[in-house]
Amino acid sequence: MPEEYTLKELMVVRASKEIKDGEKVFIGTGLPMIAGMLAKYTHAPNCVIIFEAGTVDSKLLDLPASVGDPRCVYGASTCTGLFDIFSMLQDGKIDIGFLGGGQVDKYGNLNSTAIGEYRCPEVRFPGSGGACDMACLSKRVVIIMKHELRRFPAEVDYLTSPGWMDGPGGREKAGLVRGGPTTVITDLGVMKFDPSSKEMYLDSYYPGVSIEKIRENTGFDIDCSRAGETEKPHIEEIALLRNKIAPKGSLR
Amino acid sequence: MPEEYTLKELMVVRASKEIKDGEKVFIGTGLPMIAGMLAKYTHAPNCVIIFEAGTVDSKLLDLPASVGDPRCVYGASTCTGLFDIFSMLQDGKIDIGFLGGGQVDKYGNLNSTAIGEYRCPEVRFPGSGGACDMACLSKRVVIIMKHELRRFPAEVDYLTSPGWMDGPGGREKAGLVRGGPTTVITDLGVMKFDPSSKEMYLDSYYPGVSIEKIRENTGFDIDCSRAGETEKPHIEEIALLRNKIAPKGSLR
Amino acid sequence: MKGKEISITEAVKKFVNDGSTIAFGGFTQNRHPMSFIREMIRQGKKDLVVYGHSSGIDLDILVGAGAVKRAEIAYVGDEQFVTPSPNFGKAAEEGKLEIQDYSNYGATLRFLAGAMGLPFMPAKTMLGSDMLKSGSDKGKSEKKFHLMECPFTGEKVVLLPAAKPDLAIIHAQMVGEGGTVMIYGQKFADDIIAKAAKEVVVTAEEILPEEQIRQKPALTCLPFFEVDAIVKSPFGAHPTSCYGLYDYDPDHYKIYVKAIKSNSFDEYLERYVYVEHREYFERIGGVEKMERLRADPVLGYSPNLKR
Amino acid sequence: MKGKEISITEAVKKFVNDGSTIAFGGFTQNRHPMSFIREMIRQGKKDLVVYGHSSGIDLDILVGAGAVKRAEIAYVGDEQFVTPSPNFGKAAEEGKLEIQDYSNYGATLRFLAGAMGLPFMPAKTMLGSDMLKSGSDKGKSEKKFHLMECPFTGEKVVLLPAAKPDLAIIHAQMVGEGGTVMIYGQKFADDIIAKAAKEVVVTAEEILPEEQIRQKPALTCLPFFEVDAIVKSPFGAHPTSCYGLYDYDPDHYKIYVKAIKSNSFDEYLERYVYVEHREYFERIGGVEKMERLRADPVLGYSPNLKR
Repeated sequence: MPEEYTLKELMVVRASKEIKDGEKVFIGTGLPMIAGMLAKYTHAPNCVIIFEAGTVDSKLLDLPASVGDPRCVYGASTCTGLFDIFSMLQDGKIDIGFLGGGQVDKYGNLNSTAIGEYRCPEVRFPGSGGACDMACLSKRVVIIMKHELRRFPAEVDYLTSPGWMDGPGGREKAGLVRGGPTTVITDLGVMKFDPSSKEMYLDSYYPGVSIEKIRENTGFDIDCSRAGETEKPHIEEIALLRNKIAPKGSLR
Repeated sequence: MPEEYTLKELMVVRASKEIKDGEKVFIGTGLPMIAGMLAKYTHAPNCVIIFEAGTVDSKLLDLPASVGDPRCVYGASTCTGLFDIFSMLQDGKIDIGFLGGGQVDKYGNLNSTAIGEYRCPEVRFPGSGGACDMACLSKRVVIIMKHELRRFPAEVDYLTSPGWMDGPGGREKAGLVRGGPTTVITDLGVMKFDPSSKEMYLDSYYPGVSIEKIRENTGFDIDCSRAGETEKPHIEEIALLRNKIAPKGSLR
Repeated sequence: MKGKEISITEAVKKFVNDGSTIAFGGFTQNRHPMSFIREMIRQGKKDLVVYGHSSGIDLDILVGAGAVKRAEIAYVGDEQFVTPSPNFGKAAEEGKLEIQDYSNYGATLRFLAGAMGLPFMPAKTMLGSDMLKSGSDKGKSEKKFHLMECPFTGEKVVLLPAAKPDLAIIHAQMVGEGGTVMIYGQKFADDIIAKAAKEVVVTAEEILPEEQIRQKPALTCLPFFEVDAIVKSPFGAHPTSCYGLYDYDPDHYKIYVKAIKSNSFDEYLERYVYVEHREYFERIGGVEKMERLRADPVLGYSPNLKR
Repeated sequence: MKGKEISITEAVKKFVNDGSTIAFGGFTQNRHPMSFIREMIRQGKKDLVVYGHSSGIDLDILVGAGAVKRAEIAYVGDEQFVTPSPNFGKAAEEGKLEIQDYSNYGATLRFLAGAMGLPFMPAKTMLGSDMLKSGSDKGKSEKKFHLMECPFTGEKVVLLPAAKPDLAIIHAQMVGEGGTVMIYGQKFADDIIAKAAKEVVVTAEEILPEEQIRQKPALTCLPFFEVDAIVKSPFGAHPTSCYGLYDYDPDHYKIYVKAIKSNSFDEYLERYVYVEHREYFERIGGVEKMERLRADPVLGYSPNLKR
C-alpha cells in the first residue's frame, strides 16, 4: 500500500512552512536541511540557506550529509569558514535557525549536551556545536524534536541552547539581544509559545494523533485549548521530496 | 663628476643592514621598502617583506608606490588584507618594523600626527597609519628620519608611536608586551639606544659629517662618546640600487 | 538593469544623506570608489562623518569640497605625491575638521567589531600612545577607548568601540547581479567595512550574471545579501589603482596636488568633478591614458608606467 | 625531500609530545588529518589535550585508543552515522574523559583570540547557557569565561580565553614546498587554528613548488612561515572527505561504528591503524574504492556515491 505521506515527510513539510521567502536560514544536518531545500523549491525560492561550516546560498544539487559536506559548495555565493558565518549570525543578519536536541522544556530551552550529571552523565549527546549560537543569536528559532516524555521534561538537565530561559524577560536578563524559539515541531504535532507567558502550547496535532497522547508524552502542563489538526502535506510537496530532494528512503 | 654614492643611498644601505636573514620585516613606503629589497638581494635573501595592506613575501619585480600597490601582489605567499597582517604582528610574528615620522625624542618616541596643539596644529602629518601598531607590536623597530633640530625635540608634541616611553620600564607600564626601537638612521648618522638608560646615543656618523653638526641638530643631550665613522656602501650595493631596485633618480 | 543594479545618480541620492556616517573601501592610492565620491560632490552632500583607516584622495577630495564634518581615521596621504593629503592637511591645520586618530589596526578592529555584531574589540596596540590620551573627542563617539585589566592574565588591554557606519562604498573588479562581490588583489579591509555598515553600495568594473560569479565561491569576499545596490562603473577607481585592470595615474595625482597647492581647487572640481562621465575620461587623457594605465594580466599592474 | 617536507613518522615524533595541547583541522566528517592521527596512535602518544570545535572521528579514534586526557570542544559527532561519536560518548559516560564544552562560535573565537595574539575574545553567544555555569572545570584552563558589562553600551558580554595549542595539524589539498597552504572548499576554522598554534604541521594531498602555489596568492590561506613542517599524504583525510578530490567513505564509517558498538575496536585498530600506508588502502577497498570516492572536478564531490 503506497502511503500518502510518511511521518517524517509531514514533519519536513510543516517545518518548511516556517521559512518565509527571502529569509536567511541557518540550518543543520538532517530534517532541517531537507525542510530548507523543500522551502526553496516551493513557497520560498529566495530563501537563503546558510551552513555554519562556511557556505551561503549554495545550489544543493545533492543532499549534503553534513553542513561541512563538499556538496554545500556548488553555486554558493561565498565559501568561507565558521568565523565569517557565525559573525554574520552574531551581527543579527540571520532570520531563523533550526535546532534539535535531546531535551526541551516548556520555555523552549534545549539540552544537546548530557542527561544526568555533567561530569559522568547517563547519556552524553554530541554537544552544542552551533546550536547554542543559533539559539542566542538568530532572530527566531524553530525546534524539531522527537516527542517523548523523557525528552520533554519540566526542566532540562543541561541548558545548552537558551530558549525563553525562565520566562518573560529571561533572555534580556541573560544579556541576549534578540531571538527566542517560536515553534516546536515533533512527531506528534506543532507547539508554539505564548507571547506573554513564553510557555509552550499546542498549536496543532497531526492527523490521527490525540491531544491525550501529546499530554502523556509531555513532562509539563501544556495548554491544548488552542489546537486544531495540522494541515496535511500536498501531493506536490511529497513528490518533490521523494523525487528531487531526499535520497531514496531517507524520510521513511 | 659621478658620485661614489648619494646620501640617500648611504642611508638605504645602512638601513638594509638592520635586517638579518630569515627575519620577517614590516615595511612602509619609500626608503624602508628600498632597504628591504636591497637586503633581500644581498645578505638576507630569506628575509620576508610584509606589507600591512595585505601581502606577504612578494617578488617585487618593480618598486611599489605604496604598501597597497598592485606591485605588492606578484609572487606573494598570501594576499589578504589589513586584519590578517596586523593580527600576525600583534601575535608577535614580526621581527622588525621600519618607521619614519615628523619628530623623534631621545627615547625613540615618534610623532607622525601633528606639531602644535592637536585640535588646530601648526603642522598636520598624515597620522599613525600602521606606525603605532609596528611600534607597539613588532619585536624591534628601526627609525629612519631627517636629522633636524625641530625633528629631534626633547619631547614630541604628540606621541603617535611609543618608543621607550619615559625610559626603563616605560613600555611594560603602558602594557606593551615586547619591542622597542633599536636604531635611528638619519641623513647625518646612526643612533642607538643604551640598554640600561634607554636613551639615544650616537653610534656612528657619516663620512664628512662632524659630531658637532649632529649635536647642533639634536634637541637633547646625546652621548657621542661611543661613535665612529659609518661604514661606506660597497660598490655592488650601489650598483644593485641603481640598476635593479630603485627607479632612475629616486635616490638622488 | 538587472538585480540590484542602479545608476550612480540614484545610488548617491538613495543612500547618502547629509550627516551620514560613511566608510570607503581602498587603501591610500588604491581602489577607492572615486566615481561614487565625485557624484557625492556633484549632489552637494555635506556634514559627512567619514570612518577610515588608510585614506587618501577619497577623503581628501570630499574635504576639499567642504562635504566632511568629521573624520575618524588612521592615515590620510597620497604616498609619494604628498602627505598628508593636501586638503586634509589644510583643513586640519585651520581647525576646520573634527579628527579622531586611531592606528590602522585600531581602525580595522573597530570595523571588525561592527562586522561581528560586538560593541567593542580588544587590542594590544595603541597602548602608550597619545591616541589613548586625547580621550573623548567631541562629536559622535562618546568614548574613544576603554583600558582594562585582562581577567585571565592581568595584562593591560585596550577596548576599542565598534564602528558601524550608515553606509559603506566599495569599488570591486566584479560583482554579480545579485550582489556577490569579487575583489582581486589585496582586499584591504573592504570586506570587513562592508559587513560593519548598515547599508552597502558596490561600484564595480564589471557586473556579471550571478551564476557566473558563483562558479568560484572561494574567490568571493561578500555574500550577495550584504550588498544593497550595485553600480556599473568602469574605471571607477581612477586616479587610484584597481589591481589587475589599471594602475594609479601619476599625471592626475600631480594635477590634483598642484591645483590645491596653487589654491585653484575650485577649478579642479569644475574640470574633473562637475563633468559627465564620458567627458571625464577625455579630460584625464582619453583612450591613450587608459592604455598606459592598463594592467598586465599576469603582473596585475602596468609595468612600464612612467611614474 | 625539499623545503619543509618530512615523513609522517618524523613529523609525529618531532612535534607531538605526551601531554601536548593539540588542535586538528576539519569539520565533523570532512578534511580531518586522519593519516597523522593514525600515526599518533601507532607511536602511542598519550595524555593529549585536544582543542576543537566540530570534531568527529579525528578526536574519537584517539579517545578510543586511550590517547586523550581532556577535550575542549563544541561538538563530537559523525553526522548520519552516529552522534555523539561512539568512543567519545562512551568515555564521557564512563567519566573517563575531562570535557569542557563551548559552542562552535565560542570555540572558534578562542582560536581567533589565539591567532590575534589577544588573551581573550568578547562574544554575545553562550549567554544564558549552562556552558557559562559549569564555571571552571578542573584541568589546564584556570578560568573558562568571564562575564562583564560593556563600558560603551552597558550590555552584558562574555569574554572567552584564548586557545593557543602547542600544535595544529591541518590537512590541505595543496601546500608549497616552503609551506604556503592552499585549501579548496570550506576552510572551516583551519586557518585560524593554525595561526593560533605554536607549531603547525600540514599534511597535504600534493606538494607543489613554492613558485607554482604562489601564482594565486589570493587562494592561499596561510603564508609559508606559519607552517613548520609538511607531509605528503595522499588520501590523508580518509574516511573523511577532501573537497574537490574525494568524498567521505560511508562504508568505512559503518565499519568503524560497528566495531565500537560490538566492542571490537581493538581489532579495528589492528586492521586499519597498525598497518602500512599501502596496506591501509587495500584494506579500505583499494583502487575501486578510490575511484568510487573520487570527486567530480566541477561539483567537488562524488555525485554517484552510494551513501
